[in-house]
Amino acid sequence: MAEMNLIGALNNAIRLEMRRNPSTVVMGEDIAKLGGVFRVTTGLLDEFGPERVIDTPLSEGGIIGTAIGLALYGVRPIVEIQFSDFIYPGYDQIVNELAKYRYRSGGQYSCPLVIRTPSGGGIKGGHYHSQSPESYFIHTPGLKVVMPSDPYDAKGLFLSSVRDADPVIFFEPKRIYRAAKGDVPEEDYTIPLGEAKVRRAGDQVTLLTYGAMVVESLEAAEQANQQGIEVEVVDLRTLLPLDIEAVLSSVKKTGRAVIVHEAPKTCGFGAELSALIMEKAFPYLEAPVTRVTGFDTPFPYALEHDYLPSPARILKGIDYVMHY
Amino acid sequence: MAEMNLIGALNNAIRLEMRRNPSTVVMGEDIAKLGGVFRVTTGLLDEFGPERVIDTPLSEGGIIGTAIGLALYGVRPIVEIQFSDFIYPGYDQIVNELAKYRYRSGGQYSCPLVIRTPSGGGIKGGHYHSQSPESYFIHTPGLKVVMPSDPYDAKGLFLSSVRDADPVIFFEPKRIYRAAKGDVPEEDYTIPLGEAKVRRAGDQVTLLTYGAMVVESLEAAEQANQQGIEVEVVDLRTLLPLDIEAVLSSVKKTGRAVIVHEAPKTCGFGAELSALIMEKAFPYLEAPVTRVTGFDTPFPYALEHDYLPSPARILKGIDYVMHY
Amino acid sequence: MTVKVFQEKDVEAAVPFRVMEDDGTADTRLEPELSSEDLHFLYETMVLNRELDDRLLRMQRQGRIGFYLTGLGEEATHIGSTFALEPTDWVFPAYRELGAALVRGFPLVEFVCQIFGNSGDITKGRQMPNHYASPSLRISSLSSPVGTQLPHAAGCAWAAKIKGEKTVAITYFGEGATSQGDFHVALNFSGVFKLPVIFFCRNNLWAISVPLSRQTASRDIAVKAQAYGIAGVRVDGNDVLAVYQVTREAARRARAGEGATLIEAITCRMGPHSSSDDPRLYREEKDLEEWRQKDPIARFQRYLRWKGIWDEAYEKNLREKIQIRIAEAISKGESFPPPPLESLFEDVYSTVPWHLEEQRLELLALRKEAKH
Amino acid sequence: MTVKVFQEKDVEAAVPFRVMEDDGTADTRLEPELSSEDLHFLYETMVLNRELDDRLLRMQRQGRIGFYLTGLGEEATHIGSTFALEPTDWVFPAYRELGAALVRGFPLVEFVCQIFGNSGDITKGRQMPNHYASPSLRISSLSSPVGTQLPHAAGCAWAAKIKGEKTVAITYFGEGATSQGDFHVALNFSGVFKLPVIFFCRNNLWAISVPLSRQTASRDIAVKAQAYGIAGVRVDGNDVLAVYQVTREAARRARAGEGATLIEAITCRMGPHSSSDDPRLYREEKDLEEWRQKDPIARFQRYLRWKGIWDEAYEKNLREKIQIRIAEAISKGESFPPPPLESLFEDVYSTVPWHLEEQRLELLALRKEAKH
Ligand SMILES: Cc1ncc(C[n+]2csc(CCOP(=O)(O)OP(=O)(O)O)c2C)c(N)n1
Ligand SMILES: Cc1ncc(C[n+]2csc(CCOP(=O)(O)OP(=O)(O)O)c2C)c(N)n1
Ligand SMILES: [Mg+2]
Ligand SMILES: [Mg+2]
Repeated sequence: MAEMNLIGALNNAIRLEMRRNPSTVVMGEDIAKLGGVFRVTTGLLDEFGPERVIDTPLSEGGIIGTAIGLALYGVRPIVEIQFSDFIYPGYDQIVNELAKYRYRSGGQYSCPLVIRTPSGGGIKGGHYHSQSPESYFIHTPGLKVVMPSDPYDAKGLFLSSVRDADPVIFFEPKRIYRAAKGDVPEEDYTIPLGEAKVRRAGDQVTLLTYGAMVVESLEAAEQANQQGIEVEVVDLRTLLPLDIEAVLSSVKKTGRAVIVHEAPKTCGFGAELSALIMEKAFPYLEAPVTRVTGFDTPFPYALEHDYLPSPARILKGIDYVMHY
Repeated sequence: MAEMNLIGALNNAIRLEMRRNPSTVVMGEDIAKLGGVFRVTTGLLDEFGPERVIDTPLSEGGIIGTAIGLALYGVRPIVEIQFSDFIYPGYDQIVNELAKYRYRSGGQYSCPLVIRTPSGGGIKGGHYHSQSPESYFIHTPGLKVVMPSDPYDAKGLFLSSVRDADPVIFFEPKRIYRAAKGDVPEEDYTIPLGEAKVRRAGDQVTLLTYGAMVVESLEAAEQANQQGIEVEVVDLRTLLPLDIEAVLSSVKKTGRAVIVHEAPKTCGFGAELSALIMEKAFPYLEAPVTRVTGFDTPFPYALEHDYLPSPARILKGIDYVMHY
Repeated sequence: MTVKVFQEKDVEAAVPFRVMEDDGTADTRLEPELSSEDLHFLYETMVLNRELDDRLLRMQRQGRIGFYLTGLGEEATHIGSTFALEPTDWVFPAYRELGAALVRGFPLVEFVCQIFGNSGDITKGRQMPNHYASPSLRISSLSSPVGTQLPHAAGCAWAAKIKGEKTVAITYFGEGATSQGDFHVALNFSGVFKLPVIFFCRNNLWAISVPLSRQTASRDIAVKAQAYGIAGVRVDGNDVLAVYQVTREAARRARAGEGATLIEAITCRMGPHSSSDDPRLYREEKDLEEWRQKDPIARFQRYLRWKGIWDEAYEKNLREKIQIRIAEAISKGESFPPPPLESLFEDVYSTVPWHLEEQRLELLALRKEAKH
Repeated sequence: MTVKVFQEKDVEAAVPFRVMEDDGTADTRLEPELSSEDLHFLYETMVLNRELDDRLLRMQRQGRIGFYLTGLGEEATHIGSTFALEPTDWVFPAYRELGAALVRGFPLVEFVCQIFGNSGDITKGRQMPNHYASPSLRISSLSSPVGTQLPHAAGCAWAAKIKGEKTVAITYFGEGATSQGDFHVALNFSGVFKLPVIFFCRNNLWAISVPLSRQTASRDIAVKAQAYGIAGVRVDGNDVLAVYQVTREAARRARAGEGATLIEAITCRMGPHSSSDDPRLYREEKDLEEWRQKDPIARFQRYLRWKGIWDEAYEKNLREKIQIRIAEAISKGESFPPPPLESLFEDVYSTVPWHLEEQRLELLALRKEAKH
């Protein structure tokens, strides 16, 4: 066991997998010599050499497009997209190619690979270093979507993702890259995709969240607790496939749910969660499921902390469902 | 008044606008000499010449990217993307540039333009001539999203879209391009964006739908009527901004809602509608809001009619909310 | 002021490489070393491709199949080039290169089943006609979006390089595809990483209704190789032997670690873009007249005759055999039932997640009810 | 077999155009016709750019601003080129060309307010530092994604052409941007439609940590023009007069209907990529030594001295004036309060739709409560 932050845990996980599986390569912009702009791939070039740790041209379409070809022929690419805001030049390759390759070939081909990409706000990054585009990918059949919120999970989920038979979009909440710290075993372990984790138990309100918003939600739960409200915080961890049982069992217990995410509200993942709860737990609901999310604006620079869900805004949501 | 199909109504609308506003240009692949693969732009080259009716290179990124530049400097592009499945090479230009240009410049710039694109299934087009990507765009602040379901609306909504101050993604339900027929005035008229239309009145169940699914929903409503169930069919027409009043007033009246769309269920627009109804009409609900949608698979070829919502599947949904 | 401005004229216009004259004679110094069997195989594959296209397009016209795309007039491009490769080399086609699959021995019945999208289709009826896949033949899964296969081919070649194999990847596309960003990024990665990949552009002059002049203002397609530091070559796309030769050379370079090649094969799309297209709306019959004289099959036939390995009897026999093969494949292929309903939910992921399982059960229940 | 394969060697390597020698002397036949005022303006703008960058980067190091990007060592590229254009010509910058805005007279206070993202920022604090916009100066709204402005510039130039104006558009970008699909499609459209646009590539050898050799295997950047049938030219990017000359020529060609030009200005990014970057992790100080000798400001200063229009007194006076201007701009710019909360919801659309109005009210209510 060692204390690691998210960056360290991910670095450790990638390193372990590259040692274990000689078919893995790491590719992306500035990931080799620099070790990534967030240093997640630090030291890999030295250990694994330039054939396996590859600085690419500045082209997300090229990175993702060639990664598909690499995966088709048995290389396992670990792709870094420097910021998830820059994933869109590769969007066609993701939604029309990567996501559909297995299906369209009748299961004869597959493109297992991981696209790691920092997402979310909170670092004063403005429009283009803060977006939370997970909903675009969750709406795209054929992809799995993961977002850890602490170092232990990050490592275990990454190792599952990189060994999964399907393509995984692995979002890393950059806001807590360094802030999230915890004990992480040095050795290999995996956390299965599709399993949520109850971060805090409670029986009056369920908070459904993921990524950096887990931290804000726990803070809000703590404050609610001071007011005598027992909040359960469910960290979804894998967004697709969703751990529907964990969601439902919590909501059926509490009868009240607040969903928290950074992405814009309209057609965000919160909408899906709300609809699912409606469909599967309607008779249990004491109050309408409520969303506390980023606003339906582009991500702002100066006012980012007003844009992002804060404990205060989450508390408002809790308050609303409690006093409905 | 003349009887027109959707194609004719759109052709007529584009023509009127090009006559009215000399700053408009039509651009896209195969739209000039061929008049578009669905013939929506037939005859425009002859009337307006090659400077205003422009066959472009085969590049959606180039089309949308240059259209932004054209719009910035006062030309009003009417862009055709041949199939909405092919819009993704221009996705970065849409979500990172077009949608954010006004906001990021503090309202100093704007890029008013329309991207017309046929969408949806039902023509045996397989993965790449059948997708319904509206949810991706609804989730992107800065864009308006429209989808008509009949010729009269198509013309009126198109003329509003092309005169709107904001960029509009205008989806055309290709499945009913020729099948949808109706009387359309030859002269200029507009239908405001953001107004839904009740296609059939009823007080027991609300069907919320748009595009080609309006036809299937009306058919299902008709069948329900035979069983003595009065279904109200609301054609949303503009998906963003949504006509929330129309949605709520119908649902508050009926207490039961079924949402019908072709796009995959997870994170589709139905999720947003369901969540909104939960949030704003919870006490009125007699049953959970139910979604009848495309499945969470890539769009198939052979089994497309099993994939698409059919009157039978919609009826099941109606039945479910009636007997909840 | 003397500013050095590059312009098209700086690169000498390249005359497309050719081996055969129009009359079927050839410059013996340029001829490839191919046996009579090889030459016959090439010829027979071209004829098979033509006959199959012809037959299936007619079936589409009769309403028996939903859609079809032919390679009419372009058979020499993909057949000559695939034949120049090893069977272990990868092929990433667009949608017009049926002949490449035929060179590899793609079973006709399987092809027909794919066209019908029925349960005999190894890809489970998931895609439109002409969008097959064959891992056993190292043919990728075809996709409709123009140009997307180019980065895949580059990546696949990269994988071969990483594995230390001598495998090469070839990808086919039309000149329209050169306008896409994917063309650029694929060639660029191939240059930077010196990948063993061959970019084979069938410059057939049309992208549906849009002529070459609307795709690029460059002097030709091959010159674009300069932008990536890779080799570029022009070839007469209606000369199957010339195509064979330039592809062999590109493959040799690739295997020798000399990197990628962009091949521009000049030809003409003689048929409609697809069964949905009506070329009369945008081009004149007379535009094709000249090209009809250059038909790649007729030209190759004259060559074979000149070589003394073609006569009427051979031709008659060949055509008959092919007709029978096609008829058998169609009748067999047509006989398969549609794919089973539950197959809709397979292969989205390696295993079926709960939400798809739920949707599967819902649909099966509905089907069951409908039966009652 | 003689297959004509194009390779890099086919195009003669182009020596970058230059006007000034390192010692400040110049070939008088190549010198532009510029008045002393013009030359002083160029010099003063370069110095202002350098000083402002220097000052703001230091402020970032002190934690007074969140982020900053400099153009250190590249001032000649964007200042020389923008100066060669008319004020009505459009400029589509990347993020490193502050000097271009200074040539246009962008008010320092407005720039500082943008850096602070406060209520004095005409773009309402919406974007990160260095991402300004100025319709009145015909400067586009800057964007972070690399390369996205290239198609906009092409489209804007297209609009000018459609309107029958003689307006030209210029766009700036680094050599890293040439790897993007957007580079390709923008140059391609410009070639096909002969658009009056100038693609100005600052080849500063680095894209954050990635060297030029990882962006392209082509002989140089300018040769890429061949792929699009447009003109390509190489210029010494540290020679402001040479940059001016090639840009003037490109603008002349554009206005004369001769189409687009790709300019490759060879220079070096002397500073960190941005305030978030630490170049010691990927390049050696000694790599820069040679470039330090070529500093564009020092070189231009030697030229001015050679022309007899520079002396120490002028320099001292200039530096003082600039320091005062900068200090004033910063103190004024810093004094603005943050943008008002409700501005968060403006300008998403031309008017505020119901759902944003609802979100606005929600946030304002929360803020109000928090105050109590
Ligand atoms: C990304 C994308 N845009 C548009 C289309 C529609 N489309 C199909 S084929 C085609 C023309 C292709 O021309 P070319 O690349 O020259 O190939 P050819 O058909 O001539 O073999 C177009 C525009 C598509 N399939 N994909
Ligand atoms: C699409 C995209 N991918 C990645 C980035 C992150 N990034 C910002 S600047 C940069 C390097 C740009 O290099 P270059 O184009 O040479 O310009 P320079 O910074 O050298 O002026 C990168 C990778 C980005 N902004 N946009
Ligand atoms: Mg073509
Ligand atoms: Mg650079």
